[in-house]
Amino acid sequence: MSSNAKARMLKRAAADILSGMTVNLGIGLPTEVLQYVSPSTAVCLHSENGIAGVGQVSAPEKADRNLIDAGGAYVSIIPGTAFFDSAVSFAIVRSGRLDLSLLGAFQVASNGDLANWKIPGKFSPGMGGAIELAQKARRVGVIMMHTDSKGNPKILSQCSLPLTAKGHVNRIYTDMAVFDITAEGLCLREIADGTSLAELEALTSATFRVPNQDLPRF
Amino acid sequence: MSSNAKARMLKRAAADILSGMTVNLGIGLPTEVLQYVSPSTAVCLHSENGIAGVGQVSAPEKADRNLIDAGGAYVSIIPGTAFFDSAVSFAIVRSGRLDLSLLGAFQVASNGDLANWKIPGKFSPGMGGAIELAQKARRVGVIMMHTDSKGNPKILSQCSLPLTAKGHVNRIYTDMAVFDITAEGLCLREIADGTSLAELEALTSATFRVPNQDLPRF
Amino acid sequence: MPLPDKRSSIGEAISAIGDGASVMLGGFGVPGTPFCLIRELVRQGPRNLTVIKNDANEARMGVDWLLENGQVAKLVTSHIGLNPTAMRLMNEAAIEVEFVPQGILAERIRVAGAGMMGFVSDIGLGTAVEEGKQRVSVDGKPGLLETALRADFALVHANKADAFGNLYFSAAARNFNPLMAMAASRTIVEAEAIVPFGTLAPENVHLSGAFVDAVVELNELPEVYGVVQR
Amino acid sequence: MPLPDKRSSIGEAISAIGDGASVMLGGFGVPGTPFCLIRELVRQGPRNLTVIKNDANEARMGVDWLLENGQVAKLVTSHIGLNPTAMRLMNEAAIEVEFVPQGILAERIRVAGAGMMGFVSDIGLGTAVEEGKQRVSVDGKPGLLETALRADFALVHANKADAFGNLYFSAAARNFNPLMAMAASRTIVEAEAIVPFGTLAPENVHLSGAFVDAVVELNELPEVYGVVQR
Repeated sequence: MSSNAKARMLKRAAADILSGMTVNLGIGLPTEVLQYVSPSTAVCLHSENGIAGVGQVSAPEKADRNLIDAGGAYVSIIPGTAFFDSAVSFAIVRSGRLDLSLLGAFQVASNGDLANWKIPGKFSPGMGGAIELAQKARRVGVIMMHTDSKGNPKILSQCSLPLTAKGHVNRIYTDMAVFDITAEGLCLREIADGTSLAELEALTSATFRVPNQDLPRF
Repeated sequence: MSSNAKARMLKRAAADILSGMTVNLGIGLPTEVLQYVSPSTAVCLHSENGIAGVGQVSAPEKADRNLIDAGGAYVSIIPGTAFFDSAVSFAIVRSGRLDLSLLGAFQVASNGDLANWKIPGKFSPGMGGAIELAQKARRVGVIMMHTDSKGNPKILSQCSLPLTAKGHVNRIYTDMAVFDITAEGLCLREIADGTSLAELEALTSATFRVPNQDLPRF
Repeated sequence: MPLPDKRSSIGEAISAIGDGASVMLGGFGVPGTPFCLIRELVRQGPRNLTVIKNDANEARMGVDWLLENGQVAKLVTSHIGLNPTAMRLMNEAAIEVEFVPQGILAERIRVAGAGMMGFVSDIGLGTAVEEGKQRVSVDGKPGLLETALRADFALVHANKADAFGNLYFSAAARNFNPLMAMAASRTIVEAEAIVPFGTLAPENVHLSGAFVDAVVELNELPEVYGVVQR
Repeated sequence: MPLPDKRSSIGEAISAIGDGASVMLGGFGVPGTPFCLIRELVRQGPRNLTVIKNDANEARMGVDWLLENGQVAKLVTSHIGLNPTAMRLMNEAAIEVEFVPQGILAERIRVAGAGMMGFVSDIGLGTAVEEGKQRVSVDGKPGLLETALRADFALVHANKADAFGNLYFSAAARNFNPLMAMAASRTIVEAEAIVPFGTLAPENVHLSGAFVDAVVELNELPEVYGVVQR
């Protein structure tokens, strides 16, 4: 993935973060989306370890030993930050107060199934807060490279890995395309500059609908 | 009930409030017990509406409009008072952090059943917090006049009124006697000065064990 | 990145409440009761409401205004002994009253706010409280299923708020307010003061604005908020 | 009437923990982890412990000391990815690991602390999380019974405490600490400072001392509490 394609993917995902939202960004690519959100957008960032209104990542010399986000990064406060315990933090998640949860993925299926926490026999550190984030946010977005490090598709007709949540993903952002998961199945919404429909079909292991009109590029 | 007998009952109940305890005192007689607890006794008073470390009743001109106890009396804080929400308040009750709950009663049965919240057709304002206080404190004490306003016994072999809690009362303080409810049933522990055993038996509608040794007087 | 601004006028905030809505009201006695929001609810007049509140206040106060104005179809509460109107309407079957033990009421609301479906407890086993409730055993011990209690709206009184809806409560005025704020589809707060962002220390925010939808500032506190003279 | 005084030495407080005990440890990463209490637990050496903690810390920190010292039989946790020792011992079946979704872990602990038996939620329906759990329907919707998670002991880190055990937590060091303090038969607190009664404003107490059994003051903070250099 060229850094250019990655940047465009991050920027495209950032465009769906709107003023008024409360948002949780997963570790990795989802967190990187933040740098593409306009500073004037009025958003409340939530972190599972008990913060609403997460501020910028702190410079090491300014880090507060008691102030990390759920990914372990030292962060700062903003005017209006609030701290609370882990039960309240997940009350925010489960009661539907997250307008958007952006997550990474190993696999996403065309029915909205998500697998992002376990590879049996290889990787099983525990699910952390992923299950609740994937099941209970009002909108669940997945942001990931279109293929894995070996070039294999990550968008499938069915997940083979243990599920994080069943049927809750609404939108997928990759370096090649934006898809929505709808009642009619996987629908292509936008396609990356320089990517052809044929390439996309070759690297996507699920059928998807292609709209009749011109596809927006990003 | 002479004010003297009432004072002795209150004083006797106060003697069971020991340093180190967290205690909830119900409205009426239970709250009056407080004036007989030594000021040096280290006790945490709990109030259902979200206070641990309830202070003295406030003089009207010093009342804080936001600081009442569960009975609606304006109270004050002490060094170390804490406020919390109603869910936390009852977490204290249900999780067994109340060493003692003192309650009033319409009826108590020799098996520890308590009726203090409803008289069908006459009085049904709702149970408030009584059910949880009566069921979950480590020790549940009832303090009441030995007979009702018509002179009828309030200690019965079985309650006829709807129960507040089933089998949780440990001790009964009246103006005539102190009883424990034990695995062997109702046991007389102490008898008021000037009360005879015959009087007590006549005004108690349940059989009770009388210890062989001399009964302490209070 | 600023936080969203949720300030609203009282009229606009309350206008979302229509006939038949379920409405949670914070407060335990006077402290924490959102009298100004309730008064606006009386002024706008939606009917057939289900009101969820610890108590029914007293005569000529809060819930009593709604009862006297005939807006209440059902009251879910733990104790109404200080309100003769509520007792009378209940006895006349003019309103339905569902009594819930106080801590169970608090927890049913909290469980809703935490996005759960219900909880299991042994409170009330062997009493009339168990009537009509599903039995669920946990590790072989009998319990009762208590269902989550949600509402369309929560009306909440705070001492201080910021524009995002971070809340701070005074003394015993906290009671049901933060729980209800979590448990409603739309949470409307009246605050004695809206303070600038950052005035509330992040550790001392009692309820995150993530749960709040509208914040109304009270310009003055009517007498009903004061010490009750008996 | 003064409040009870629960101050204790660290050795005496931890000496109550014997072989086979279940022990909750506060903290999410470094913030809120009671490192000094854990170090004393290592020094005193009870074995066959069930440890309940959000995560397993990192190498040479907190939970890792207990694992390296062979004191842990079972770990109930949401994520251990930053601790290679924990991953290795799990893969060798030298310790049992029960993974619980983070918010379900928090809530199972809270529900225990609130004196309930369990709760019903739909989290994990259709995933491996539902394996072995009792199904309970609420209003016709399928749910899973999550049982209350109690422990014999909770070890908690607070920024400030008074002698009664009223606690104040810093920033994100709150996390599981107040929940665990509520859910154990005996709750032991280490505080960076024990402050005089009345120093903590009653509104700003994060956890009432009613839940606390022993308070230990830390004289100095070892380096492990500091910012992690990566």
